[in-house]
Amino acid sequence: MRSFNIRIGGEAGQGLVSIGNILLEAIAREGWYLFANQDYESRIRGGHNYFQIRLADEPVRAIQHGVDLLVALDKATVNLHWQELTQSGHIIYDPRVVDALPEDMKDSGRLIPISFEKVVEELGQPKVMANAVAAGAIWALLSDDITVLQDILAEMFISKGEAVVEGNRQVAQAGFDIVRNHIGAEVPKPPKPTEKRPRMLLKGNEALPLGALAAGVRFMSAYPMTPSTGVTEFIAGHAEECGVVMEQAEDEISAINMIIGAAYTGVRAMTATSGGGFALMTEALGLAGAAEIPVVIIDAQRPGPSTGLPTRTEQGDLLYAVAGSSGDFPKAVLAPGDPEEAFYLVAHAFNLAEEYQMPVIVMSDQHLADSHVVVDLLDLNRIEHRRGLVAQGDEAGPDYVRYRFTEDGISPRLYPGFGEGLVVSAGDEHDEQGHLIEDAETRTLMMEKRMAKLEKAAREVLEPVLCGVTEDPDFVLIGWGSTKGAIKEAVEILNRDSGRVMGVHLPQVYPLPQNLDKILNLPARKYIIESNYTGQLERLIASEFAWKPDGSVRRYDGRPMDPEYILAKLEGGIRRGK
Amino acid sequence: MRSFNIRIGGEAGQGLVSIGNILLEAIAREGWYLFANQDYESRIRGGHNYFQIRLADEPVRAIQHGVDLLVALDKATVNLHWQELTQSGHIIYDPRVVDALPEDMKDSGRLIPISFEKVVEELGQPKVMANAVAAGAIWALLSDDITVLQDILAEMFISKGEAVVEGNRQVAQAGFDIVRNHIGAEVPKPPKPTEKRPRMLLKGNEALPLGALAAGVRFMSAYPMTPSTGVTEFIAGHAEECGVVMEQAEDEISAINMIIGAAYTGVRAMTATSGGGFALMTEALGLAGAAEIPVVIIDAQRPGPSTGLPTRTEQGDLLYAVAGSSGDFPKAVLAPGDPEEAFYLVAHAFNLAEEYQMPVIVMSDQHLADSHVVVDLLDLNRIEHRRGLVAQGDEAGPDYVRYRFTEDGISPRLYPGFGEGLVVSAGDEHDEQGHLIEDAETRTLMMEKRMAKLEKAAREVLEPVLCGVTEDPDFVLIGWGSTKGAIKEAVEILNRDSGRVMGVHLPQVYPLPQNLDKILNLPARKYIIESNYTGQLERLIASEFAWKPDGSVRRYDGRPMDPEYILAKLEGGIRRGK
Amino acid sequence: MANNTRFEISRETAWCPGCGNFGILSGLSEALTELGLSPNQVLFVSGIGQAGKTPHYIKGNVLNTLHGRTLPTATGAKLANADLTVIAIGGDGDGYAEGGNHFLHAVRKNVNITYLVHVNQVFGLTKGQASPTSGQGMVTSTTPFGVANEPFNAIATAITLNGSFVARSYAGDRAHLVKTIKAAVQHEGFALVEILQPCVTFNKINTYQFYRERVYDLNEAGHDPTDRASAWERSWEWGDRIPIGIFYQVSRPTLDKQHPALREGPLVRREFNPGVVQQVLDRYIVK
Amino acid sequence: MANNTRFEISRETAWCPGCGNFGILSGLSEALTELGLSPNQVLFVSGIGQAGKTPHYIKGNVLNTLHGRTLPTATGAKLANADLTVIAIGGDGDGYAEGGNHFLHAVRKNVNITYLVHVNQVFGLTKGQASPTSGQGMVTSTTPFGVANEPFNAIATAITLNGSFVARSYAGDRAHLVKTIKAAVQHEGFALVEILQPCVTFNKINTYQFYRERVYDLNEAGHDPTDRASAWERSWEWGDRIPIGIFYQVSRPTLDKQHPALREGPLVRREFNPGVVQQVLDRYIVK
Ligand SMILES: Cc1ncc(C[n+]2csc(CCOP(=O)(O)OP(=O)(O)O)c2C)c(N)n1
Ligand SMILES: Cc1ncc(C[n+]2csc(CCOP(=O)(O)OP(=O)(O)O)c2C)c(N)n1
Ligand code: SF4
Ligand code: SF4
Ligand SMILES: [Mg+2]
Ligand SMILES: [Mg+2]
Repeated sequence: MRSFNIRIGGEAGQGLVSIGNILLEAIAREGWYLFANQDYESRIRGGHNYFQIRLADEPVRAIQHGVDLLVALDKATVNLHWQELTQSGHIIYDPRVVDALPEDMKDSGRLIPISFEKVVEELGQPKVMANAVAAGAIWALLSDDITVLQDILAEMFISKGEAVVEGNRQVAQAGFDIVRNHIGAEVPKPPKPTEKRPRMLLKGNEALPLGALAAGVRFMSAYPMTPSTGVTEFIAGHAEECGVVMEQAEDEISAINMIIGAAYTGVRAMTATSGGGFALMTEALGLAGAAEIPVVIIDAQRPGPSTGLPTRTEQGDLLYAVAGSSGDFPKAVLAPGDPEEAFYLVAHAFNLAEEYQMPVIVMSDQHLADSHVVVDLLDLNRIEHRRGLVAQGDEAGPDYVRYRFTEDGISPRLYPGFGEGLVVSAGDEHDEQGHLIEDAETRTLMMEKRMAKLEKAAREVLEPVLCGVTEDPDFVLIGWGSTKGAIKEAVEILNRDSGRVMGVHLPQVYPLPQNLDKILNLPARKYIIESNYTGQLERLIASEFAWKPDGSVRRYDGRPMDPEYILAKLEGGIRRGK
Repeated sequence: MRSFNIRIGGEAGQGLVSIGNILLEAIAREGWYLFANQDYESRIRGGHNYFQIRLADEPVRAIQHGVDLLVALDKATVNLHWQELTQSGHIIYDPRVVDALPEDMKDSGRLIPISFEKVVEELGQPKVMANAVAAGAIWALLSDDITVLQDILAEMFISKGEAVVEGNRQVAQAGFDIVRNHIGAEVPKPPKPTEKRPRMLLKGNEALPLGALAAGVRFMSAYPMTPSTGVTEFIAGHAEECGVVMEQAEDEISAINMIIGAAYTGVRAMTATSGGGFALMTEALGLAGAAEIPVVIIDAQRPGPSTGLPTRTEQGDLLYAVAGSSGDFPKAVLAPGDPEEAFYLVAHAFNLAEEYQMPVIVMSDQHLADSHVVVDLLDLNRIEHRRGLVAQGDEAGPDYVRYRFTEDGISPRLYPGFGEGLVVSAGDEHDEQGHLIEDAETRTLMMEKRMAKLEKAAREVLEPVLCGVTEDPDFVLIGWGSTKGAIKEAVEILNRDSGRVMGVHLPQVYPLPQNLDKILNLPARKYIIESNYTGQLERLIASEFAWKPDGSVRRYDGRPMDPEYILAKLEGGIRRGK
Repeated sequence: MANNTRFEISRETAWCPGCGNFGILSGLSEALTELGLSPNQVLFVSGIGQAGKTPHYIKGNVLNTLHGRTLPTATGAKLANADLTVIAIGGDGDGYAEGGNHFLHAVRKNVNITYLVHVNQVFGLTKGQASPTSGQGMVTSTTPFGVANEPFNAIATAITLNGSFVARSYAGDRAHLVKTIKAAVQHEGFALVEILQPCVTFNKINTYQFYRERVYDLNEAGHDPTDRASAWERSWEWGDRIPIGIFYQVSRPTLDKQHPALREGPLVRREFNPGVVQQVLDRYIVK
Repeated sequence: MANNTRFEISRETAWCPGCGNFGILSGLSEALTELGLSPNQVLFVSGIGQAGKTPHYIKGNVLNTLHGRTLPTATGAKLANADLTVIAIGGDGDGYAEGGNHFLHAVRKNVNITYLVHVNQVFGLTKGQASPTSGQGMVTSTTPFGVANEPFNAIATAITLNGSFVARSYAGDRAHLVKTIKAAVQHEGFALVEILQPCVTFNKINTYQFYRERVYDLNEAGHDPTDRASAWERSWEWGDRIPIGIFYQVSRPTLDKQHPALREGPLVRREFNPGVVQQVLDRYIVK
């Protein structure tokens, strides 16, 4: 894979995201693959943020360290990032705001000054168009042809009238030309893939709610919390079109209880939150478990403990999600590794929830939520709607009992009002009818009924996703969630060096796949890679399989896992240890 | 050990607890040891409850199955319990309410009819005195001398005047005499211990708050929730005397945040709750972890999931307490096994909390909370007040920073207003000063600072408490919390059969003692005994030590663990398997 | 009353003999029967507490949830299936202590449900601790020095939040109770009915006799429930005379009217439309 | 103002240029300085949000807690150490959405603290979603069809709960702000000061200009803050004219007065008394 890494840095409010989005679209249309991530602070204006796009000639799912093009909208960008420039890396900077420049680059011809606002001013256009100048300038390093970019600007601004479109095109062209004049046409452009399949461009916080819409979600309630808010806003924005109710709750407790109320009546219902909000939901998680009400909860993790780093990433809620709420009850925890998987897993979560009548938690995190990728078309036809056991005919009649004892613990649901039967559900311990009990016998049976569902669910867990050398590997790297792409690329790099390394991604972390022990017992050195301090996946696997890995890579600085970080930490393990 | 088991059954509101308490006191004064537990429903009147007292000639810490004396205040008592009578067991029953009686006992002389209310009526006393009749009647099977009982009645009612005292004594005597006439004096009385040391009689929900008072707790806030309410009410009841503020909160979220506010200022502060309330506290648990504020939380477990069985017992919150809240942070989880240990461990919890500036959770449960025992005198002198590192002199001056980096991660606290320095605390990630940060470096350092405290705490964990055969055992039974007494007695019974069994009780379950592996690796068959479905201690140990036991006993019907239950479940394991 | 059997059930209750909840239970059955509803159209949602057990003793669909979470659960159910008549039931602790925030916001949202609050001025199920409605000075196990806080006046608060139906009734006045519950269920919007409920075990102050001597029908006394300021003023009357009846009623848009997705009927009846979702997905296809 | 330096700090803020929070920050510094307080006697407690960051930009002790939990934390701190001047600071989302229940009960409890609520009608930090005070019809990312709920009138609610000091001020009126904060801090009891705070980024409706044209001092206009009913009436004024000032003030016992343990001074200064505890323990000795 050959890739090219663009990092655009500036203050919040300077339009990083706008510039980034224009470029993402253009890059994707040109046929490249890409992975784009966002690094931002918990504030609305100022500070230092960046938007980073890595484009490649093959599908790419992770960030890289070296920067091929640094675009500086503020001073801090140059200071903070220039040392990460590759040998041939360029800096586009605004001389009006950037004063100090790296000495050793001064005469390299790789410093490209361009004052975006001045360009706009000179062309008599309004300041806001500076973003288009920047996009044009950047594009000059990617392609000889600015048409795609111009098309996108036209589409974006057509609703504002022809003049705005024309202005944007003009300033973009100017930016393009200035850079071209500076670097000349001979600067090598990143190679494009030969084949151009139909593809989609989207980020986690689009894929997750799209999965829910594809699953026919009908009701959502949530309280905003970074980095889950995008899911909530997406559903709200598509509520009318897709026939969904998104009700903003007064707090997370209300949100989860609202969806429990909705799900009880028979609709698919979900919420989305992050650590602190998830904490407030755990009491009701137990209610969903006890009363056997199917709900889907997206927990978009960010670094804790407590409020932590609200806009950064971590995988620190795993054990919390697994142990969440008092007592034992069936639940499932899924861990999509990229937007594509997120789409299918959210849809799967609704099936699991309804088939087993239990809560299902989907673990997202800031890195998954905010990162864009180019993927194959998401296929609606691959999504089944398995609504689980619902009482039919006589079953739904006056003798209906909600918690009928069955062999696999699954009792037919009835949607209240859909039959003559009455649907009595309770979070206290109850009998088959749903009424409160005190005796040990019914308690035991009801507990065993619920846990039988978990045992069944444990036999139908999503299989681990393997990559790299899957036959007789010497090394195995195991991860879950958003580290998937970084682990995969690390495996590829190692295998390029003629290593025999297998990567294992767990899309479902609870219950764990029962056949995971096959992998755990391979005669190979095994490492767990995850973004938290205490090694939560490691502890979870150990608790189930009484097993320890040979080593681990744990990141807890709030930044996303990346292949180079993994390789550096493994240095001496895999590379030397072999 | 020779013991005698009295079970008094009736409806809620019939005065079971009053009769029980009179007897407890009398039994203890007579020199016996005792263990008394309560079985009650989640309602105020009616239903079926019982109060059970096992008295013995040696210290006793568990319930037994066989009933030596069944006292029936309602019909249900006879029907539900008579089959548990021992060969020589008696039934005292009220013929006005109990109609059906066990056929095979009819002519045994072991059925003792006595209508408590009629006795009272005939003596021209008010109905409420029926309790004293019952107490007198029961006493007739325990002792030839009613003096102790009479003394207690006098002490209890002296505040109501001489007439009430006299009435109670009179009706108690009548109850005593009726039974005596029925059974004759030759019925063998349970043996008393020869030696009579100074002792205390108390239950978990007294020992826990007494431990807090002994630790100098100054502030408590809580929201009532069975089975923790007793702790709250106890502190409220002693607030004036002991100089404590107990503020009833509007909800559990408020309760824990209030104590965080109080603890921040420098007082020892605590709360008490149960599963659902604990759930609501987990967000703030993380705050206490992040902001390094010492608080003590008593989680009195009851069977979940969700509201479950509010008045019953279970050990289902262990993993929840350990994993509680998002992200990784230091905390400790203690698990007292009986009221005596509860007293010392709660005091210890405050020391741990302040020395490590972290939240400490004490796991109680309904069985521990509501069970009475006779123990050696609780010794206030054994309780140290280790307040942890507090800034002194210049340190507390204007340059004071709250989160100073130190080798062991412990930064000196300052109580706001106690020095010129300012105390800046935050639940967001912060720098040494306590102000909010975004950078990876400070994040990493601050995370490592906090976790260093946990690593230090892990080296100072409370040792496992061993019993039975501690050298080269063939079998090891491991437990935590309120199962301690039951496991100990099971071990004793097995060793009586010339078994070589060791019992292990873990007073601290998080962090686990690092040398636990010595026990785990003993060449013996190891079993984990706990009151939950999924084997939470087992999973916790496995997650730390990658270890599995040879078998386990798990109880999840809401009833307390007892020696006979353990033995029955182990049957074929220890007994036959040997 | 043969009429009443449609909602009556013969299950044994877990309440104390003489508890005010019995009056509420039978008044509720009667009101619903008189409204011509059938049990499978009605959903009772409750939290945890003595009042929260009510749904188990009446015929109907039941969702017995968590302490304090009665209102959001009921709101979710109603938004998902507006065909159901949703009746939320809870204690004063459930509704005003643990659930206080939901109370505030449910009133604001004006979701079309009925909310019955059994006001017994104590936490009954946990054995008599002070609740937000406890009178000042009341001594309980958690307030040994007497309740100090200002009692929570839910009627005044609901009026302040522009609650669209705000009423009070009394467990001991069957006719009034039935009448009030009927009006509440028929009201379009959030209908709060506080019911004064003697707790014979833990509340020795607010007894049947206490209320018998004090309650009067404020509507019969000429109060105009469309006058908000006067309703607010009236809500402070708590002494020798205690008003029951409808304090305030106003017509304002209900929550479901705000959601375009509900225009075509209950969500729970809505079929999945793959075409629409495909359309959304297609927007992410790279040109 | 040299005077002001006692509480001023030169730390860079994370707020947008022009944000109403700047005015509040400097008004607060000035008020505290004028009151003659020194920073180590003052404790600022805040939750999470843009408003919640305020304590980091002023000199004093700081307890920056969770979103919505400002009030219980401040209550606990004040009960433990009444020597501290406790100022709770939060956004309208923090205080009225996530923290709504604590708001209700803190007012009832009448704990002796000052509570500053920065009312910007949005969730600022999470990028502009509706808050409980958003005007009806306001379109945000989570309310694409416009806010439907009745806006939460905290002033009216606090008056209804018999809040002992209920005031409103405006970030753009420095003199009024300083005066109001000073009165609030001096008040014995729970003092609510709502501060109208333009959010220049997300709220295009309630701007500086909007307020400049509308606010007037209701005390200057002759309002009597001891008249509760008139205060409640006045709190509904929100249109061409928006009142600022003290709506309601009443003297009632503060929370700390209810706890006998506080009679001898702050808890945090109280020494451990083993004799008393031994006395309690001794009651459990078997005779
Ligand atoms: C989260 C949580 N906190 C506390 C409890 C314990 N609890 C059960 S009922 C109750 C109070 C009941 O009072 P109220 O709501 O007034 O109902 P009542 O019994 O008086 O009818 C409490 C505190 C609980 N079940 N869940
Ligand atoms: C439990 C929890 N839920 C949600 C959030 C996310 N969050 C942070 S600030 C905020 C709202 C801020 O609004 P407001 O309190 O009005 O403060 P403002 O930023 O407007 O000053 C939210 C929802 C959180 N931090 N914690
Ligand atoms: S305790 Fe009170 S509220 Fe509960 S059932 Fe008994 S009388 Fe009714
Ligand atoms: S987003 Fe609004 S409230 Fe937040 S700092 Fe900017 S202007 Fe102020
Ligand atoms: Mg009540
Ligand atoms: Mg706000």
